[in-house]
This record gives sequence, C-alpha cells and structure tokens, in this order.
Amino acid sequence: MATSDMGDIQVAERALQHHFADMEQQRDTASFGMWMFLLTEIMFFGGLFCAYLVYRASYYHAFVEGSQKMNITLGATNTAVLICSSLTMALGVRAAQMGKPKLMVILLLVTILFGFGFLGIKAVEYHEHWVNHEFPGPSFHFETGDPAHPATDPQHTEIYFSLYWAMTGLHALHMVIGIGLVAWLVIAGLMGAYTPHYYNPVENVGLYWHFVDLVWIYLFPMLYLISKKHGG
Amino acid sequence: MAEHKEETGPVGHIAPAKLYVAIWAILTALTLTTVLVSLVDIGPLNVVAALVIATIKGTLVVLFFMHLRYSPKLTMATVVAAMFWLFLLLSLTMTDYLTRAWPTNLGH
Amino acid sequence: MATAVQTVERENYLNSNYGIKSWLLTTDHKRIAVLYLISITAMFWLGGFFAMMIRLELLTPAGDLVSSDTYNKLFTMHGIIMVFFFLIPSVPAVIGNFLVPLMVGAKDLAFPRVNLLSWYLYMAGAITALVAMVTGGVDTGWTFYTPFSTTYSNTHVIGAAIGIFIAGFSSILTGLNFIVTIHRMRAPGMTWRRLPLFCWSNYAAAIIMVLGTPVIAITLLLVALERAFHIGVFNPQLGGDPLLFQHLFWFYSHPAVYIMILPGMGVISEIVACFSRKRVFGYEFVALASIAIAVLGFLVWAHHMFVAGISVYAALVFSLLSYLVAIPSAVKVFNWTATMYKGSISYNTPMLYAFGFIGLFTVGGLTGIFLSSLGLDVHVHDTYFVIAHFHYVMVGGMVMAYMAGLHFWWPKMTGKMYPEAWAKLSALLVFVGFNTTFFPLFILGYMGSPRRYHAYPPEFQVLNVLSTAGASILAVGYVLPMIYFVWSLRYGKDAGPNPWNATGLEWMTSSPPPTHNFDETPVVTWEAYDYEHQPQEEITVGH
Amino acid sequence: MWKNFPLFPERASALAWQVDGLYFLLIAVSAFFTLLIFAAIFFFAVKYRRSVHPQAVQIEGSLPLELAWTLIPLGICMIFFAWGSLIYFQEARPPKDAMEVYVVAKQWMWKFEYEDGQRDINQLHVPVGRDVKMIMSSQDAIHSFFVPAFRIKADVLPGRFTTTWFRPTKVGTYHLFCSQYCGTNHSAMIGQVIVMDPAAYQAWMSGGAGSSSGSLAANGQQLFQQLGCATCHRSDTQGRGPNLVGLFGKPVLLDDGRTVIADENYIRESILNPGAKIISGFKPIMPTFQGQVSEENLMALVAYVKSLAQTQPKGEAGDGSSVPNTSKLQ
Repeated sequence: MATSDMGDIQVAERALQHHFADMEQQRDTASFGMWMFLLTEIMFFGGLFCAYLVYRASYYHAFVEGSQKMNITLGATNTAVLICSSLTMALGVRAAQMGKPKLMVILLLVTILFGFGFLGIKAVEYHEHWVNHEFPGPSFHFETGDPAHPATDPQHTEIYFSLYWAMTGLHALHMVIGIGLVAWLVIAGLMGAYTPHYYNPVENVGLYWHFVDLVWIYLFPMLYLISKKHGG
Repeated sequence: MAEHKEETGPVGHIAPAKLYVAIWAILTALTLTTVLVSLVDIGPLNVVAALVIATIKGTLVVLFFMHLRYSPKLTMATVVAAMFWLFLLLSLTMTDYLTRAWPTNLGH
Repeated sequence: MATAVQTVERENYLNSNYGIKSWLLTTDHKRIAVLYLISITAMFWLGGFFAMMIRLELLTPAGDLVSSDTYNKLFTMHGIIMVFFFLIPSVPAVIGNFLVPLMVGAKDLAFPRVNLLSWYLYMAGAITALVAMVTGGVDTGWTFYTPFSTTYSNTHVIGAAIGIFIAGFSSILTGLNFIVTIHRMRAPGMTWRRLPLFCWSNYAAAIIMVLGTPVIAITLLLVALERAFHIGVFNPQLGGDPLLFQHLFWFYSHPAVYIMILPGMGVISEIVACFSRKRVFGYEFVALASIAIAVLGFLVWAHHMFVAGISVYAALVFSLLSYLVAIPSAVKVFNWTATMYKGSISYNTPMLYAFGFIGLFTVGGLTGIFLSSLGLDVHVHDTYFVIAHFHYVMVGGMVMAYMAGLHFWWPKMTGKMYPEAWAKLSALLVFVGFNTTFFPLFILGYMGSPRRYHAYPPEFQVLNVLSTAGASILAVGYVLPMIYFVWSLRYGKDAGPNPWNATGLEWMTSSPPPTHNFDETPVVTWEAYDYEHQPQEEITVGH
Repeated sequence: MWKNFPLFPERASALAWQVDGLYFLLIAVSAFFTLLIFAAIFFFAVKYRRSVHPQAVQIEGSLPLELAWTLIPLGICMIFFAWGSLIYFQEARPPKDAMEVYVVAKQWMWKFEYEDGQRDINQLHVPVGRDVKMIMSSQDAIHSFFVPAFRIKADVLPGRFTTTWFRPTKVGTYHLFCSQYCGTNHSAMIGQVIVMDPAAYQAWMSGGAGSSSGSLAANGQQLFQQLGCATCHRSDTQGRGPNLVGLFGKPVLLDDGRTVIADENYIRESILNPGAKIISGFKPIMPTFQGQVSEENLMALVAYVKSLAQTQPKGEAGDGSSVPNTSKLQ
C-alpha cells in the first residue's frame, strides 16, 4: 500500500506544471478555469435562449403548433438517458478520486454508451422531422396533420424549427465533443494517468458532461413541453 | 476502503455513491413528473411548472453531480454570475419586445 | 570590470532558446506576447492602409478614386480588422499577456498551453477573415446588420463571420486565462488591494470577454447559417426580426468597446503614477470604476438602436443606463488628474501619450453623453459625429494608451531603450494628426453627413479635405515608432531592470525577464505604487 | 470648394430648435469639463515638473472629492436625460391630424405616396407649417430616413412600418439621406425634401405631378374588393372575419387574452400573417397574403382600413350605420 501511494504521488508530481506552487493550487486553478469556461458556454447558449424567448413571446400560436410535432416519449427517454449518463459520470469521477482506475474506466465506458444512446434516439427524431419537411429552409413545409385546424402561422413555426434544430444541434455537437473527451479519459485511464492525487482532467470532463446534461434539462421542457396545447 | 459516510481523498471531497444514486432517482422522478404535468391543462401554470421542475433538476445536477456544494465560494460566484448575465441578456432584450406595443400617444 | 559583466549576457526569455520552433511551440507568456505583437502590428497596418484609402477617396465629393462597391468593402474591412483583430486583442493580448503574470508575481499565466492556443485561434481567425477579404471582400460593414448581411450582400459574409467567430474564442480564452491567473496565481502578499491597476482593468476587460464574446459568436453563427441555409431567424421575409440581431450583436459589441478601452485605462494609471512619482489618487475608486464599467457596460447596448425601431420605453431605460456608465469613466479621469497634483512630473514619452489619452478620452467620453441623449442621438446617429466620437475613444484613447504602454514597457520587453527625442516627436505628430483628422468629423456629423457614404454633397468637402490632411500626419506619427522600435533592438541603450525607477513587480526582475520571470517567487510586503519609499534616483536614460 | 462652406445645418422644422438647444447646452458643459481637465493637466504638469518639484507629496485620496465628482456629473447627466427624453417622446408621437405620406424604401430609392394618390420618387413635397407623418417600410434591407434640416431620423425596416413626423417651418429644398448602410449605392440613395408654401403646394398637387389615380384609400378599397376581403370582413356582425369599420386605433382583445392596439403594424401583420394575432371569437381561417400584395398595395389597404375608422365610408363595405363614429377627436 505504501509503495503504491508513493507511486501515486510521483505520478502526481510529474503532472505538476512548473508554474504552480503545489498540486492543490493546480487543481483549484484547473477547476476554476473549467467553471469559467462553462460560464462562457452558458452565454453561448444564452443567445439562442434569448431568440427563443423573443419569438415565443411574439408568436405563441406558431410555437404551440410546432411543438405538437415533438415526440415527447422519445424526448423524455432521452432526458432519462442523459440523467443516467450523468450518474455514471459522477460515479466515474468518484472512482478516480478513490483510486479505482478500472472501475473508473468501466463507468466511463458506460457513460459513452449512454451518450451514443442519446445521439441515436436524437437521430431517430431528426429523421422523422426531416422526412416530414420540418427542416427550415426552402423545402420547409408544415402541416398540423389535422384538416380541421390548418397551420395558422407556418412562417413562424419555421422559426420555431430553426431554433429547435439550432439548439438541439448545438447540444448534440457538445455531446459528440463530450464523448470524444470521455474516450480520451478512458485511454489515459487505462495507461494509469490518474491517481487520487491527480485527476483534474476527469473532474473537468465530468463538469463538462454534467453541463451538457443541464442544457438538455432546459431544452426538453422548452421545446417539447411548455408550448403544448391542450384540449384540441 | 469501505464505503461509509463522507470520505475525503487526498485531494478534494468525495461524496458517497448512495447520494449520487439518490440524486439520480430524484431526477428521474422529476422527469416523469414534468411529462405528466404537461399532459394536464393547467393554463399558464404549465409553463411555470415545467420551468420550476427544470430549475430544481438543474440545481440538483449543479450542486451534487458538479460538486458545487463542496466547491470554493469563487466557484459559486461564477455560477451566480452566469445566471445574472443570462438574466440581463434576456430581461433587457424583453424590455424592448414587451413594450413595443405600448401606446406612445398617451398625451393626446 | 563592468564591461566583462555585460558580455556574459544573463539568460532571458529571448535568448534562452532559438529557432522558429522554440517560438511557435512556446508556452511562455512573454514569447506569446511577442507573437501577438508581431501579428497585431501587421493587422494594424493593414487596417490603417484601408483607412488611408477611405480618406483618400473622401478627398473629393464624387466617388472617383474607387467604385462604390470597393469603397464599401474598404470601410467594412477597415472596421473588421481594426475592431476584432487589432483593438480587442491589442492591450490585453500583447501588453497584458506580457505583464499580468509579472505584475502578480507568477511564473506564467494559469493555462500556458491555452494561451498559445488562443494565439493560434487568433491567427486562424485572422487568416480566415483575410482569405474572405482577398477572394472578394465583405461589404456589410463591421456590424453585419441583417437582412443585408443574410440576404442582399453578394460578398463573402460567411467567411468573415467565421473568421470573427474563431477569433472570438481566442478572446474568450485570453479573458479566461486572465481571470483565473489574477484569482489563483498571485504571489504571497499580493492582495487585491495591492494589485496594480493595470491588472484590475485587465480583469474587468476579461469579465466582458468571457461573458460577452460567446453571444456574438452564436449570433454570427446564426447569420452564417441563415445565409447558407435560407432560414429565417433574422430575416423579416421569413418572419424573423432584424432587430433581434441588433440586440444580440450589441449585447457583445457595446461592452466590447470597454474590452478595448479598459486595459488602456490601466496602462494610463501605471504611467501617470510613475511619472508623477505618486500613488494613484483614490486607488480603490479607480479599481472599482473598472469593475463598474464592466458591469454597467452590459446594460446599455440598445443606445445603438434608438432610431432602429425599438420601443420608446426601452429606449428610455437604455438611455438612463447609458448615462450611468459614463460616471465611472469620469471618476477615472478626475483621479488621474488629481494624481498629478503635487507630484513630481517628468515628460517622458509614455507620459506625453498619457496626457494625450486623458485629453482625447475626455472629449470622446463627453461626446458619448451627446449620443446617450435620446433626442440628440436621433439627429447625429449614423453620421460622422458617431465616427468622430468612437475614433476619439478608440484611436485617441485606446491607441494612445497602447502606444504609451509600448513605450513604457519596451525596455522591459526588449531590454533596450527607444530614442526619446524621436519618440516625443512622434507623440506630438500623433496628437496633432489625430485631432486634425477627427475633430472636423464632429462638425460634419452635426451638419448631417451620413457615415459609410462613398460620395457626398459638395458642401462637406472642406472639412473632409482637412480630415484627410490630418490622416497623413497621423500616418507619419505611426510610422516613426515602427522604425525606431526596430532600430532600438540593435542600437538602443541597455535599459537595465528599472529604467523609470517605477514600482511594481515587473520592474524587480531583469530586462528582458528570465523565462520563469523571477529567480524566486517574490513576497509582497508593500502597497501598490509605493513611490514614497522608492529610492530617489534621477532618471538617467532618455534625456 | 470654398464657395459653399457651412459649419451648421439649416434649421427647418419645429423640433430643430429644441435639438439644437440641447446640443448647445451639451457643448457648453462639455467644453467646460474639457477645458477644466486640459487646464488642470497643463497647470500641474508645469507647476510640479520634476526640475522645480523634485519630491512628490503623497496624497492618498479623498472621499468627499470622489463623491463630488461622482454625484455632480450624475446630476448634470440627469438633466440631459430628461431633456433628451422629452424631445424623443415628441418625435415618437405624431399629431393626430398630421397629413400622412407613405414611404417605400428600396435599394436604392425612396418612393413616396401621398394620401391623394400622387407619387414621387426621391423627392418629397410638403407644405410649410403642416404636420407630416411618414409611414415607412422597406422592400429589402434596412434603410433610414434622415433629414438633417429637420433633425429627424428613423430606420425604415422590412416587414413592418416605422413612423416619424415633422413640421417644416421654412420653405426650401433640403437633403434627404439614407443613413443606414444598405449596399452598393447607399450613398446614392439620397433625395430632396421640398418644402413649399401652401399655395405652391396646392398647385403642385393639382398640377398632375406624379400619376394620380384616385386616393390611396380608394385604391385600397378597390383592392379590398379584388382580393375578396369583403366576403368575410363585412360591415355587420355576420362576417366570418372581424368588422373593420371603426377598428383602427382601437384596442382589440386577442384569443390568447392579450390586448393589442389595432395600429398600422397590426393591420399589416394581419394581412400577411393572419394567424399570428387572432381577434377573440374568430377562427384562424384567413389565408395569408404574403407574396401576393406588394408593399405599395399593402399601404393602400392599410390606408383604406384606416379610412374606415375616420369617416363613414360609402359603398359595399360601409353600410355600418350603427357603428358610432368616435374617432373624430380633432
């Protein structure tokens, strides 16, 4: 036990960059840096949230009609998938903290699996919208599917779909990057890069992953739920 | 090492696995709730409910999964700053959109 | 003897390593600062060239030198290059990059590799934008107003937008690095109340970079998507609202002017204190004013939209808030002036530039009050009055501060002194040339001369000719430093660690500093600008 | 080049004096502070130069001074804020009896349509002393209607109407500029505002200038029939669409509980995008006229709907004698 601890500390010391006084400063700095980065990410999505708010406030009907086309079952399933992936991610970080690299690798692999699961379900939804011409642009065509209630404001429903694709697309892009980052952790983890003394990358990628989950937690109700129309 | 209560590793705080599972369970339950609530027509309250539930979920993720609860004050300040600036962007933009239709000829 | 000591040159960041690779793969903040200095100078001259073409075209009322399409591209490219590739990175990425770690007593920025990445992103963005310009140019104006940019322009809008998008991430990463460094990397004893005002102002600017830049990034991305896929987020023909673009654009682009000016203010604080041999008057107020500007700067963006068709009630709110942001700027000007009171003032070049800055920034700031005044803004909006106002702040303020900072820290960066007499001459030329160029534009603006006009009514000619004449003086004022700075690298006198006998950690290490900045981590036990206890020494160089 | 060398714009509207007054006050205050700073810098730089004042006196700062130079500028600013806002509100509030001119801006020309049906390109004729309200929209990019002599400016947006107004006080010809960059010939998108004395204006109006083919509202009424609007928008309560008589300028209740004023932009939106704001009690059955109605025709239709609120119209759409005519406020 003692020798392995010494080894851990050596790994950690190799990971200490020259301009930091000690590991604690390095860890705090890395973590704060990651939080600052997530702050910029919030503002990045913030521009889209702002557009959504403005148009939803102005063209309520169009947004209601657009959100009728959302598949709530798939959306809710995806929310659950992401929450599960967040759990495995959090447990993975915990395994790294406790010095259980194998457990960490397994948990991270499960996280990746959930990530692909999310993207797969999203792809099914995208395909559905695509074949229904619910993709903004010249080929956009919108029908409510109910002859008694033709589309009242297809123009602004198109904006709803523009925002839907932009927001979920950007979110999916973040998922893809996240999967890449977790894969990198898996490889580094297999090579024994992380110890209880040094696991900043795991922690930071974890923060990133949870943030992407967080964005979806808002996207799901905004796009799928709150414009739902009731009673016909 | 046995899994018991709160542990502290060489660096940083380690939360118990049970806590993570509990948070996961709450999040899943809330997801189910928000879907069910959206199926019932309660007027403007639908929006309120959806956003309140999303905010509860988000807060749980940030506090526990992202360890904000165990993080330095500076990290909390960062999160508060993010919320504040997002609020500025949204609210000041809406000052325009919400008042555009207000009459300007009140004096006539 | 002494000569023998000097031949054995001390190892420093410049001579520790040689070869292209040692520069392009460096993570040393000082070398990255030099990389930025070179690339930003190139962009400055390119932008300056476009400016000169614009001024030459405007010598005559008829648009006869270049075609209107060319003219539109010229002012667009002048704006894009100067705003996104010169003004925003200038002081932070060059002087700030070099000095922030030195000033806080750190060995480097918190994330040295990220710092290098941000230079590469800057270059990638700049090259993307330049390719767009070379292969056909952009003619939307640097503001990219929709629906012109998304629907009616036939130029390379997407390329330019993506260039700015990429450079935006460079800016975000620089800001992030500064914030984390100032929070986490300060030497023992370097408390917030002892932090040099240059760090305070860069910190404030970094807040804006981190919080504002992502919004312009997503906005320009939407413009590019809208143009590429004919979707209608901002296109009124497809139901979008072009004003939403303006809101999102100015949410960043108004605070962005504070990204440009705040670090410049920090430079001025350092210089005024040093050449007055005094602690900055009201240090806390100057420091807090920076933060106040950064926060209030986010609340005023729609004053760019008073005639754009926004709600009059929103205009009222934004007008009121715009006045508030003027106050901390005024506080700074008063405090700098008060710092000189009962000082011991010497007129070295950095101080001359600082005088120029305070004066011109005052004019620029006060004319900003004209623009926040609703009824008056309606008349002068989008005229040369606005052009004059922001050039007073950006060129008269920011570029002056950048020049001041370059002269002040040139000995630290290179270990060599620049020739003082030539430098004073160029400072004078810049001041005279600048005022001759831009003061006439205030008058033209109130007469109603609209901006971005390729041809104009003949009665506006006299003032335009005057402005062009001033621009040529200004150009000479900028060429001179280029020459003597390069000259000084070889022929300049050795500066020694502290040629200005200034306070601050950066002056306590050798010039140029060693790669790791300090031989051992400094421990700070004194207040900022402790000129009282700084040994009295005649300044020997530069007279 | 030296012959015509003005340093100040002409002042030709009722509002110009107010803007200039504020401008002069701001110049005075700015000059005072600029000179104060310049003088202080100059004075300190000379008096405390190193050679005569080698030892600086350390002064920490002064709270009273900081408060003074925070609060005094703030107070002065509030004066400017109040005055500037007063002018702005006047500019945003056209008098009710103003004559109306419809403006279509396009790359790169100004088209004016007068109530009587005359049309003008790049030349706006107005009588002196009369309030003129401009109702403007763009066919393409954003333009901006700027008359320096009147001290007014308003962006002209595609997709909606913006308005501005002025009362010319001096006969003459003045610059009209497009001040929002709009592409290649932005600097050629200029015109003239010709302010005439009322008699000359009358003569011009009746002199066959422009192609007069009935008033704008009459054209609108014709379109109203042609497009079949009248089948649903009947002047009684039996129509499938709301009765438009007396509608203009009134608040209307929408089906989602909001209330909006039925102004020019509301009428415009309801023609192009009928589903966006549906009046309570009606079904969203109206087809869109997007792409079928030109900007000019749209303005004619709006002018017609407006006329329904002002006079008792005759003819098919207007036998709503039971509608109380309350809009004659002047």
